[in-house]
Amino acid sequence: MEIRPYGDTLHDGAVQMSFTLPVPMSPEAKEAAKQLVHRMGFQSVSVVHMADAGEGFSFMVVYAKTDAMVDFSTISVPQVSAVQLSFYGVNAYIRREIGRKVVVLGACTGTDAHTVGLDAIMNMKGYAGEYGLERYPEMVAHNLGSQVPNETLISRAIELGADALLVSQVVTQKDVHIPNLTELVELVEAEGLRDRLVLICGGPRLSHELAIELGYDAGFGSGTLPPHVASFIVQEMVRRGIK
Amino acid sequence: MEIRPYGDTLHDGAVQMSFTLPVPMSPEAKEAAKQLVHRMGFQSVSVVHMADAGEGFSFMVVYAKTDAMVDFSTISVPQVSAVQLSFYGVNAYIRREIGRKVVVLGACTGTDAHTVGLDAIMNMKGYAGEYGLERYPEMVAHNLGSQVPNETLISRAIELGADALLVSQVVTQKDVHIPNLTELVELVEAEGLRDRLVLICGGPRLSHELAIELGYDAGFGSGTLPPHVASFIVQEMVRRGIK
Amino acid sequence: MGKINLDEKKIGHARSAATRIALSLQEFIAEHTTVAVERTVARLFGIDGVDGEGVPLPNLVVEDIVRGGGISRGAAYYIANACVALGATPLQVAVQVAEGRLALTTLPREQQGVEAFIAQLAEIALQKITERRRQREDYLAEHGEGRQPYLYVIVATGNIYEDVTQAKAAVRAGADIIAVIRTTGQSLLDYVPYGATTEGFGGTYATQQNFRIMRAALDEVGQEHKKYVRLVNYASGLCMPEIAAIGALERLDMMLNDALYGILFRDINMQRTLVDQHFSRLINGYAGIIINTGEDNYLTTADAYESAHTVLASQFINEQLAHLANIPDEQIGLGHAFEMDPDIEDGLLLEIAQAAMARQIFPRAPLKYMPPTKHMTGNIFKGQVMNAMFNLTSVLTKQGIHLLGMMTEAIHTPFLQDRYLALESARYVMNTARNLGDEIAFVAGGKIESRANEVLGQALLLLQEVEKTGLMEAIEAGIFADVKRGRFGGKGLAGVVKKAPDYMNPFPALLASRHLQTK
Amino acid sequence: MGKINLDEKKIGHARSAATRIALSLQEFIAEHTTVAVERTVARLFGIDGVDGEGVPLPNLVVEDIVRGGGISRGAAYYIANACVALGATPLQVAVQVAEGRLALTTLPREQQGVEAFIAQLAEIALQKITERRRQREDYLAEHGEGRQPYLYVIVATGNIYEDVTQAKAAVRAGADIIAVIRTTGQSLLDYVPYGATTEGFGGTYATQQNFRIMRAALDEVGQEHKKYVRLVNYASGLCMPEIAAIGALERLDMMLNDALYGILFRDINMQRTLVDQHFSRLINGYAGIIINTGEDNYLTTADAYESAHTVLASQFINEQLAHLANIPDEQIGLGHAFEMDPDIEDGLLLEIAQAAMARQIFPRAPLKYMPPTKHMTGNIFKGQVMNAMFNLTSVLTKQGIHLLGMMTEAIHTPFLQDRYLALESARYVMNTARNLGDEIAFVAGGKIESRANEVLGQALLLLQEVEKTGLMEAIEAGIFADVKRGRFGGKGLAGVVKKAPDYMNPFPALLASRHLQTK
Ligand code: B12
Ligand code: B12
Ligand SMILES: Cc1ncc(COP(=O)(O)O)c(C=O)c1O
Ligand SMILES: Cc1ncc(COP(=O)(O)O)c(C=O)c1O
Repeated sequence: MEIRPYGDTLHDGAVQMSFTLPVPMSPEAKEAAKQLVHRMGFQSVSVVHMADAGEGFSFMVVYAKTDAMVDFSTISVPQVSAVQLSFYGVNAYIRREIGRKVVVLGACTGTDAHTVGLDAIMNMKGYAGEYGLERYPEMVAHNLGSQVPNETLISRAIELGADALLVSQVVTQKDVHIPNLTELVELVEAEGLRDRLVLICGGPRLSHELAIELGYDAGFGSGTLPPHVASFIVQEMVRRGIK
Repeated sequence: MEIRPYGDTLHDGAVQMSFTLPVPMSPEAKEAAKQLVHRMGFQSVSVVHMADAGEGFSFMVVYAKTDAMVDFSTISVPQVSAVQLSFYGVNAYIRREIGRKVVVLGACTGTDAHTVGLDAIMNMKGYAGEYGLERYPEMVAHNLGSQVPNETLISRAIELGADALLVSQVVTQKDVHIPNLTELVELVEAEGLRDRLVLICGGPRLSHELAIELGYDAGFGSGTLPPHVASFIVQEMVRRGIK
Repeated sequence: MGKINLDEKKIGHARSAATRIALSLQEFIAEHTTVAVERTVARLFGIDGVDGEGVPLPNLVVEDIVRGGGISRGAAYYIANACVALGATPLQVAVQVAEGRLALTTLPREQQGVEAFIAQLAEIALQKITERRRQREDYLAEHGEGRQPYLYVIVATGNIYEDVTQAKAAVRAGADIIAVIRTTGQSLLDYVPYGATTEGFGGTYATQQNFRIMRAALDEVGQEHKKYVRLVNYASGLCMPEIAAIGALERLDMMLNDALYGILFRDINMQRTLVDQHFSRLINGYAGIIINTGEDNYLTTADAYESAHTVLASQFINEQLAHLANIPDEQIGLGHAFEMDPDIEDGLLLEIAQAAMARQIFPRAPLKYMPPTKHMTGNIFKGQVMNAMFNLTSVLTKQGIHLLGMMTEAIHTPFLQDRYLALESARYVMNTARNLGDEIAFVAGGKIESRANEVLGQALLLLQEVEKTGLMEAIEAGIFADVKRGRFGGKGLAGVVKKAPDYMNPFPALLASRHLQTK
Repeated sequence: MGKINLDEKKIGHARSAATRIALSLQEFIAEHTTVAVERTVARLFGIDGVDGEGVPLPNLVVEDIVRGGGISRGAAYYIANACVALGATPLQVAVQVAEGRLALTTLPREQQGVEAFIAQLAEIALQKITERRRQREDYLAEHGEGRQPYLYVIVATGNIYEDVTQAKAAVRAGADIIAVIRTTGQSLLDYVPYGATTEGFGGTYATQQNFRIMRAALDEVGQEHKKYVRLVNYASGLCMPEIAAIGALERLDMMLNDALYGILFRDINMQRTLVDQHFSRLINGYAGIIINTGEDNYLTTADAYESAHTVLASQFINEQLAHLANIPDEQIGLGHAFEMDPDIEDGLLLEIAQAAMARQIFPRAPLKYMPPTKHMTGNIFKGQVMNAMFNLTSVLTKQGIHLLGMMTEAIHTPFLQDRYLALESARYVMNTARNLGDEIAFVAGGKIESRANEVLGQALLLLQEVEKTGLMEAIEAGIFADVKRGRFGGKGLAGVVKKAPDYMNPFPALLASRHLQTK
């Protein structure tokens, strides 16, 4: 099934756009905006608003129609492969399949100080009505908080016998999270811990796809709830025979 | 000079977009949005928001970076070629160069009932601090109002000995204005009046470029003021020797 | 609320001036009928359908009577007369007329039983309308009236099926009311198009079939969401009463109904449309349909600051004209709008003053509040904020019918996403400020109160002037919307007919005398 | 305004509890210094620059003194001592230390004239600061103070030159205040980076050179637009007083200055940063720099409804701590924020209550009001509306320093167009609602008033509790922002030093005793 954006008629391809051009507001700037959007492959390009954004910049609002289509039937999204269990389900699963407490370590690494997301997953009080991992009777959850260097996280993981590492990265400006996340995987591998650890990262601009690409077992984005993460950890442990 | 959209770094190509897809909200819909924007030639595509817009539609907000550039030095915009005169300037010009009153007829043609734009140009009281053409002592301006059939406009033009016709078209949905504007030119030509008339159209979605394409002498869009129009009329008359 | 300290005496004077204006107009109206009124009678008698060329049967029937010189006696008489004479139904009679086999005015007159037959046909018509009204009341009893301000959005794709998709999506996003905008130019047609239509410009044809399709769709999605979704269309125009009748038969819930709109913005002849309006309002009132008046439009051609009082004056007149058509306050959706120049310092205070004043002067009317339109530009991001201020003002001053502003107002009729975003924004603002109106008071003698009293005072002066000259004369002088219209200008004058002494139309008396109970 | 009927007695009690809390903390502060304080003294004595490895000279000097075991006597003494001994300037001394040619603690002590020399160096430093302050006052005299709420936007490209472009564009679009956000992590550096920088993440390094570059750019664009554009940077962090000093020398106008922010959100040791804070505030106060406190941040980790009173309690404490650092009310930009869950019914009423209450309790403070951030999502169109409600609340309740919300808050640090659109929207809202605050009153005993009194009551109880336990203990118990921090945990504890009886620092006494006149 080929699909295309929809404004008020099926397949009309209607798209709203806005951007700034590094030239002063002028009829030429407007025309440049139009041509630019044409070059992106749009039709019926209409620059509906132009404003002087100051300092030799002009701001444009554009409506246009794209010819681009995607075949929706071919879309497949790599998804975290775990049966979705509840709080009770996860704990029962651990008792049944693992038979000991699962040790989980979380941290906002590098210079990241955004703990709210990780806390939402880990803290007792939980998030959006779901208890956090600290509340799971069959888990031992340690939240190391913010700005934790990768080295510290690993040494603490060894010390506490962690089964899973939960890494949060919220600041993604200029892709600052990529080298930091990569470094952790490299360090884990260098320590020979990769096989024994479930490696998870999360944050609003992260996706499962990116996580896999960087060598993690799973990645969680906006809207994640604690049981999503817990379900994955325990099933991944069993799948990989981490006992 | 090659230019490209600007977010926070020169040539970063940052563009904001939003559109609706005719598929229900789902991870696949989000992925489809991403792929679609990739197909439009964007990089670093980030679907920052997805919402259920109801009835099997999903709404997307996207930020992405385009590689497209335009060479700003090659941009040229067809522009109304007239020296910009003031109210006083126009009247003096008429007295000096034409030596008789210039007769102007305006109408919102077809089914268009949006008179505000045309009134802004023609009415006594004017618009944004500029007198309308009815106030110009050297002009005789007739505003026929709304929903005027092209035939009526032409017969009144003959009757009143018009030098210029001002046609307003505000409703442009499904390009309804194009056949209507085209018809007027054809009728004017059929009547053999084309040489004796300055033909002008205007409206918020019209451009000078489009007007020329449709066979008009000039087109005026948003933000037009009465003296812009008056300046063009009188200079065009002199250029073409309409006396 | 009732928080602004308004000069109650002035309100009283203004209302009585408006009553006298309406009454004096009513004299003229009572003496006239129009081709549209007569076509409406034909429709109510069950005449529907089109001939081979697509001309509606009601038009053919009325044209036949006009041709035969009988129109001043009214279509009701000739149709019933033919039925009695031929032992046929009105529809059968109409088909014969359409096929050129019958000229109604040529049949023998003054037969026995015609009057009784007319009464019978009228009764059947009113029963159908009553039944629709009952259906609505049942739905409302089931789901409740819903909370005001009602969120009202338009669909305007030109294609009724695409409209249905968009309307359902809107309801799922929180819309309470769906209006199907008419195609540009329909109001100038002197007939009502027929059947399901898919080709309109900037709107979709108002046809009985289209009404039916949308009604069914909204009932369906409403059931799912456990609410009654109100449907709106437009009566104003050359077919005012006919569309009112169709709306009554297809259970519309609100109709834009304002002769002044047609006069000023569509250049429809004032005599014609004022007569049409009265009959259309009688039908709307009886059907339990809320009328929406068009004062908001004045502020698109006139300045909202300078002309605020013309809106109020017109509301007073429209209220009284509606009362004369037996419409209760609860069905009078008086229009006004948030159209102040966004660059005015304290513009929001002026808007609040106007909206709160209207709320207070017309306490039971479900005020129809229009968003900023004129000052909207292609800057959708600023437009979104202007609409937010409008949403806030509406919930603050407890408006009834809240038309959602679209950030793309200056660009195109709404895309699905425009409507979605508008609804989301309105839901947010109205929820976060839900009871703000009850929690603040306007400072006595302050800017808001002074402005409201200023506007009231100017409106009173204007009404007193109109009372002196008469409404038609005032329109000729251009007091509303900065537009002047002549009494004998505009479209549709030819369709105005002075009633003969033996003129007959069963409906006005029936519609006006029986007042349906809302449960 | 003063419109909410607040319990004045409770306000009085709360303020005196806060005074006692501040005073008891002050005892601890008075006994300690830190490496950052001593580096600040070095900077004020004119020591600036870096060695071959990029290590700042103030760090090398203080490390040298620490190494020599002399830090409890204070850097002032050792630097001046060396100057007198070597007949050199502080900078020359520092260069020698940097080159490893000199160990300050090894020079002969107790020389004649050291104290006088210290006094002289201090005098020179204060003169420089005074001169900057005078410059600001001249500008303000020329262009006026401007109208509150001041529109405050951030630039955060990471590159100071790109920041300049964006800042100038923002001023042209109506910004009154420009804040250059620091690169992520800078607050944990125990030194101040040097020179012009072009590589930061989510912000730009705070360096003296960067301050200078931006200051010049804003003066330039300000002249063009005939206004004084205020410049902001951050003092909080491990270099709190150093950056305050640099800010004073480069004519910054406001500084984020709050030890609690560093403790709670940066895990900086509380002893360290509370001591640093006091000295930094003395400098800010003297320089005429408005401090901005960070209570708004609490609502990013704690719930805005539940924890509203912690914001107020913290404001009371911050006010008193600022007074102890000789900062007049007019320079105390207490922070708070519009962070209520947008889905709460009547959330706007709660926000108005909180903002109006703060305005009333701290009538002369230029309150710093933060926009919604936590509940902002990728839905920029809804975000734009949430920001509009915030803008409205701000102008309604007469806030002082208004941080503009960006519709892209949840996505990226602002693009040029985000800032442009935010400014446009704020200008519109604040203009259209300019005097609304004076035109409405809150209903007595209503939701707004009750909420304000509820929050005040809770804040008083909390302050009384904190007074009992002490502030540091309260932080250990996690009363602010739902975050617990230990007295001996966090970064920078090693840099805390108990003052020796012969500790010497000329600045506190001078800064606190002389109060510059604003014209
Ligand atoms: C709160 C906040 C702060 C607080 C943080 C307090 C704290 N202790 O966390 C304070 C004020 C300290 C702060 C500071 C800064 N912030 Co900040 N901040 C935010 C804000 C407003 C909200 C973040 C938040 O709490 N979201 C709510 C949580 C619940 O959502 P979440 O993080 O997405 O988490 C969910 C999922 O992503 C997932 N998840 C997240 N982590 C993990 C980890 C694992 C293992 C798993 C499984 C799942 C998971 O599950 C969570 C629950 O569903 C955002 C803007 C916004 N609205 O998003 C900016 C934002 C994140 N901050 C930003 C920046 C730049 C900064 C600063 C550098 C400068 C500044 N602009 O102030 C500083 C320095 C911080 C640093 N070095 O890290 C930028 C980042 C830009 C980018 N894309 O890189 C943002 C987007 C704001 C902006 N537009 O500039 N910030
Ligand atoms: C006011 C208004 C009305 C009023 C018109 C009153 C009147 N007597 O003019 C009323 C209420 C009657 C009305 C009705 C309808 N309208 Co209307 N209306 C508007 C509105 C809000 C403002 C238009 C306006 O007055 N602008 C101010 C003037 C000064 O600007 P302007 O027209 O651009 O004129 C300037 C220039 O363009 C130029 N110019 C214009 N004409 C000419 C002519 C010449 C010769 C020259 C030289 C220059 C020139 O100079 C002017 C001064 O600078 C717009 C939305 C918007 N904000 O733009 C919708 C809008 C134009 N309407 C629209 C529609 C669809 C309708 C309706 C069909 C249904 C409906 N949605 O209500 C009906 C039917 C009207 C019809 N058949 O024409 C659509 C059109 C969509 C499209 N692109 O096709 C719009 C965009 C709204 C929308 N988003 O749906 N409308
Ligand atoms: C009262 C009233 N009637 C009718 C209309 C629309 O009529 P038309 O379909 O003629 O554009 C409006 C438009 O806003 C209106 O306000
Ligand atoms: C009081 C205060 N200080 C400092 C900062 C920022 O500090 P950093 O540069 O450490 O992120 C903030 C951030 O909002 C703050 O509120």
